[in-house]
Amino acid sequence: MVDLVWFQLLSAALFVIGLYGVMARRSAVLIVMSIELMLNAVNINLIAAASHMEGTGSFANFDGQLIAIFIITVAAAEVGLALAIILRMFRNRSTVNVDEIDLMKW
Amino acid sequence: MMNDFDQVALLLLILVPLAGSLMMMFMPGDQSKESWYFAIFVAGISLILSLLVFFRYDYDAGGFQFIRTYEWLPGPLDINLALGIDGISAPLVLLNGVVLFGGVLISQTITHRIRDFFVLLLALSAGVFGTFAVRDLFFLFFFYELAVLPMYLLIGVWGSSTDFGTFLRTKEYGAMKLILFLVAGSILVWIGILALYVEASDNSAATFSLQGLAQLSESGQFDETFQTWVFPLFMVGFGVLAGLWPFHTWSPDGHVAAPTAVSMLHAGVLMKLGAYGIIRVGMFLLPEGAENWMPVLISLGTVNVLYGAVSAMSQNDLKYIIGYSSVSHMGYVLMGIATLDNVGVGGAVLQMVSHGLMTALMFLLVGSVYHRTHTRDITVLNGLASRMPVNTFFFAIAGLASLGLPGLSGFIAEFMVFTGAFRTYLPLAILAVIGAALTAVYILRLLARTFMGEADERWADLTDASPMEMSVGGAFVAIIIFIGVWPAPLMRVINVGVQTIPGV
Amino acid sequence: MQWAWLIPVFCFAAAPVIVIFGKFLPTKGAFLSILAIAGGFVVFWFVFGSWLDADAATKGCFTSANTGMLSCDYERSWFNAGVIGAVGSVSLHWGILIDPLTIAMLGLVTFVALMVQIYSMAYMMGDPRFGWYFAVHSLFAASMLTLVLADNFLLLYVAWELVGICSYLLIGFWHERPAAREAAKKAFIVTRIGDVGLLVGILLIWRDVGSFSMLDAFEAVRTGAMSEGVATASAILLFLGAMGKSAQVPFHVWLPDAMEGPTPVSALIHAATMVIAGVYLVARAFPLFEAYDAVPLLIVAIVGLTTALMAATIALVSTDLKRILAYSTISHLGLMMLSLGAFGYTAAIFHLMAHGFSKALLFLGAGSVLHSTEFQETGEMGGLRKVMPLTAIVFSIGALSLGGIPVLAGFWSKDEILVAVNDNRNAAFIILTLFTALLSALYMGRAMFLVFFGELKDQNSHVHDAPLAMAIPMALLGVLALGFGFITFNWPGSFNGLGDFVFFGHAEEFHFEVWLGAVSIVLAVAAFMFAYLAYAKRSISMEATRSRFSGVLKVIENKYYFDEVYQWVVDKVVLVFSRAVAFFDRAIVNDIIVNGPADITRKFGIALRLHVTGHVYTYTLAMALGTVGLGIFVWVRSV
Amino acid sequence: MAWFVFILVAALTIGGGLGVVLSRNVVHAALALLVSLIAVAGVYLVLFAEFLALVQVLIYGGAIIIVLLFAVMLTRSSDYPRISDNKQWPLAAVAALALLGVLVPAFVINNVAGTQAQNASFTGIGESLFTTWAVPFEIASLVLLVALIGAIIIARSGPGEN
Repeated sequence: MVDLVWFQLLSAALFVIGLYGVMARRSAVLIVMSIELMLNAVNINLIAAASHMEGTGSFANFDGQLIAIFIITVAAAEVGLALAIILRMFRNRSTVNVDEIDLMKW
Repeated sequence: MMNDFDQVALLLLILVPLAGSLMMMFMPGDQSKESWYFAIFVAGISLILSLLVFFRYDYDAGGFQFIRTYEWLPGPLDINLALGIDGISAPLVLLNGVVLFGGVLISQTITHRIRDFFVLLLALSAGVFGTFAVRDLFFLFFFYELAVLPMYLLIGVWGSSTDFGTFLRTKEYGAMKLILFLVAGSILVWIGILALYVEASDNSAATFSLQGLAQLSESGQFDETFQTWVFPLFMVGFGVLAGLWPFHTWSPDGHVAAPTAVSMLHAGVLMKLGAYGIIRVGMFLLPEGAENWMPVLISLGTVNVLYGAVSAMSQNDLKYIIGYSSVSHMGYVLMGIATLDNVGVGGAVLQMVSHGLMTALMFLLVGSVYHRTHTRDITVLNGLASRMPVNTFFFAIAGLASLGLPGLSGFIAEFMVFTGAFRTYLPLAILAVIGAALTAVYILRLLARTFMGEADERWADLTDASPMEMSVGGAFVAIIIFIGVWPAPLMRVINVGVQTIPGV
Repeated sequence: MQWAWLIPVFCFAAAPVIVIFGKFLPTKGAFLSILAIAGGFVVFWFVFGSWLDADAATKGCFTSANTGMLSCDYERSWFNAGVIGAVGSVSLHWGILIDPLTIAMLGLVTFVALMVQIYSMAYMMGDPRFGWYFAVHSLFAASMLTLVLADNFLLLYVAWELVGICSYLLIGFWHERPAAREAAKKAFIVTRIGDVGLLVGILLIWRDVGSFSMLDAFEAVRTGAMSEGVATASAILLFLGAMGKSAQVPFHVWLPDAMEGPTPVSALIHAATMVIAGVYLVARAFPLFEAYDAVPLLIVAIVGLTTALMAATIALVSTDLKRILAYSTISHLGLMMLSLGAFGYTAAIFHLMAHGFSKALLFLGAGSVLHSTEFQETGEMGGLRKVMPLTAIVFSIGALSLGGIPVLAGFWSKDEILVAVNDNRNAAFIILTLFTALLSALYMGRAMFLVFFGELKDQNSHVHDAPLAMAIPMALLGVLALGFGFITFNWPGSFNGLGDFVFFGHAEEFHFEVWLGAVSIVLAVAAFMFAYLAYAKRSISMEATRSRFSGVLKVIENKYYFDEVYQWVVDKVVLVFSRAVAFFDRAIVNDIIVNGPADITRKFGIALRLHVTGHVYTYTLAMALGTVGLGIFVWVRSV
Repeated sequence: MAWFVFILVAALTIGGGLGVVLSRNVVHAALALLVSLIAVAGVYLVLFAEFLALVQVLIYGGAIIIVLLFAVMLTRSSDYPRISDNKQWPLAAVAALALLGVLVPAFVINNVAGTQAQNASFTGIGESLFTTWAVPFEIASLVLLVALIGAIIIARSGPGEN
């Protein structure tokens, strides 16, 4: 069977890729996508850990999966809101590139 | 009836100005003169209170009197509003009463936002009364801050900026510098107070009350090394307010920017707060620390005297000259304190009172001159005597008192400081006597340049001092001459106060 | 005797009354001040009388061990610094000391002050600040009398300063004139520098003896309790104060400029009363000076001699009448100091009084001349005796007496000084003193002949003689200048000479050194003849003598460049130093030490602001780096 | 056999991720994301979390990718042919690798060897969802509701502006 550590490495890799995407991409939509990747990486790690625990007691490995479900719901809500904001941004500044949005500059 | 007055006297003394300033906040209108009349009323009461307190102080018994303790924070901190006056604070309370009343009376010339001006002025004087009348370290610091902070607004809003050609002194700069200096000073003091509290809490007798700490220090709770590093905190912390040499630059700049009444209170009373702090906290609680640091303080005091006198010699602005002369006179106070000698410290306290009166009078007159001529530059002002004889006479008396002419209060105080200093640090005392001679140079230069000589036509239409200024000035002159001729009533109280300082 | 303190109190009371109610009183209160000083004069006679019939038994009197004179001391406590009995506490007293020295001084001051005040009634008539003049006049008289009566050094110092302030006010009386303002300021500051020495001396004595009273100090010196170092140091310091007030050499610059004040002021203050305060101080503190091997007295003698010589030479060449008299005063003060330096205690006091009367007389005469001719330059005057006979006579009496012509007061006192110098000092002193006597006769004669003899210039033909109010004081002083000399002889009856009245240690018999007297008479008469020929008759042309000593003359004419040196010192050293300190204070202490940190914090704040770029990705990058840092930190801590 | 599946799925996930992050075209990035998410569902299968795999495919595959594509369409991102990274990308790469450098040793050092994955029954999940996790479940629904209302208000084109 596949050891837990591999899953953790996979999630780490995926998380780092997502992080790079958030930091490097110019378009806001792509940043949202990268955030999705990061969330999924966390999920992998969570579920891997949950399912590798011996099924002791009542909540054996259900909790891991349930939390993952909640993460997914939050992610969904987050994407909805993020894209609404991006639409608003696009409508006001007619651009989606993060470089050009710097009203909060010093 | 009178002994329960004693009970509540000091509390009243603090609350009357405080309540007055609070009530005034709700008075209608800004331009109306009512707020000025109300302020006179409040200042009058506090003057009467301070007079009663001073004259009911029984100098035979000595020690703390009018003792009253209001529990504030029991338990480990043991902070309570412990009121009490001894021989040193009684004359200073009287001084504050007199200077406050004089300051409020001559603030007739304040035009905009009269109400807020008096709110702050009364709050400031409540702070000063509080600092002198309290026996608890925490509240001493509390009122010390209350006395200092309104200065910022008073100078910042009602002050005046002057352009000296080569450099500009705006009132904001003056106010900001003053507050930053004083707050920095009070930080040091705060550290000192906490150090005291922590050191005292070793044997679970931690308290903020002065007498408690004094007993602890007698019983050897504060060892030598502790005292030696804590005393400079108080010396420098309070010294900043007392115009100690390297930290004095805020005082002349503060004076130049401040309106008349604020200058009177600032030089008249506020600088004494610093010196009083050194005595009350530094010398009472840390006698060995005081012992080791005294050579430093007395040399700084001498530098103060000479430095102030010399730099006053070449100033061209009236308020700068008086500002630097206060630095020089505060130098005498610091020297007096540093002599740790019965007569020297007594001289220091008397100098505080006499210098307070002198400088308040001088600022009052400079204020009236500035109000009429709108300039304080002595190269432009000359020959005012023919137009303003009363002002000139008062200014001459104040000037002569400050250069130590016998028969006026300045001489008695300086003489005692010299006597004390001669016994302890001879060479520095001789330097200080030379400093006194230097004072004569810049005072006479000032008198000859601005008041004597024939008036040029620009000052042809000057009116003499208004009846208000004349009465206040006259009162100050009378007190200065009275102390100069017969200082016994004041000295009796001061002697008893100085007697209680350990190590003197 | 105990009521002697009334004398100064009369005048102290008169001064404020005149200032406040002056406008409403007739003659603006002048009569009140004259009344006060006259009252003082009367009380003086009572004090003199009661002292005469007092003896060691009367209350408060004792024959003092130092001076040997009967002196009475009454004192009351003023205030005490420090609770009595506590360590280091000092109790300060008011007190008066009456002894022959005080009585002599009281007599001189009250009499001359009275004369001058009557004189100035006429002289100052019509001056806008007439009342203020008399107020300060009585304040001056009061403080001078307190100075003379004081029994402790503190009271002496208080009066000393008050006298200084009154002279400042009186010199600068016409403060519209810039010269008067400068002179007043100069006078006060120079005397103030001397006072520093006095105060330090007093405090040194107090430090050693523990009290300010003079009697304790003298007692300590006599019993040897006061160490030699302290005694000599404090004596020299006291002499420093005396030099300031009595215009001895380095401190004499203020007296000639003080002539800017009204002439009666110069008569009273700068001839008869204030300037002798220094001599009085040295006389009063004589036990201190002559204790151990009397080193201070030698200094006093040397300084006195140099002052006398130098001032006499300058008087010879100056042209302004009042300046001549001023320099002659300095010269005679030098002589008094010299005589004190030569243990001539009685001679000094005798010369002090004789000089006081004659110099006041000369100044009043000069005043009446100035009053009517409106200018002071001797060049303008000449032959005034025809139009001002009384002033001429009186002036010449004064001039002759100070010149040393026999029979007149000046001769006897100068002769006494010569005797004293001859007894106690070496030959050099005697020769120089005789030379100074010659010079003083010369310049006195020159002044007299230049003003009153020679032909009368037409522009001052209209000149009228002094009015009555000015004439009487001059006449009275003239009589005294004439007759005062004779009190040195021991008259039959109880009074046997001044030597028996005022002395130090033991009563001195009057003795006349024949050869010394003869030499001084010859010198004086020769000097007057020369002056007569040179200035009245113009037979000896002065230009020839001038050209021969041109080098020396130039130096003397510029008053040995003292003024220029002091001015240079003040301008270059003091003002530059104070400007430097003020600049240092503003530039360095203020702009660098105070504003420096403020600027640094401001710049630091600006730098910090740059990291806010507004771009989202910079913030995410920051977050990433933060996490990495945290990770490493946790990792490092955990390993 | 499990190893082989895991390797395949992991490769797909990483590839998809890189595709999202590096591709020049927005639409390609969206598709790459789809691939990656589906691969993650595969990973769940390897971990015997069938229910989650199902949920993953359903929500991510079905809903989120569609919304993203809508966003791409509405903001006309596709008009811009080449979207490049912002000027900070080298720094971003370094930071990402640094984080990797921190995470990997952390996992490798204290890994818990020798554990076996085992399945979890659907009934168990359902039962615990509505017993121990009932409150968070309700809150989750509330969160979703609020988010959607918010999204509608923000994205609604106000009167007269488009």
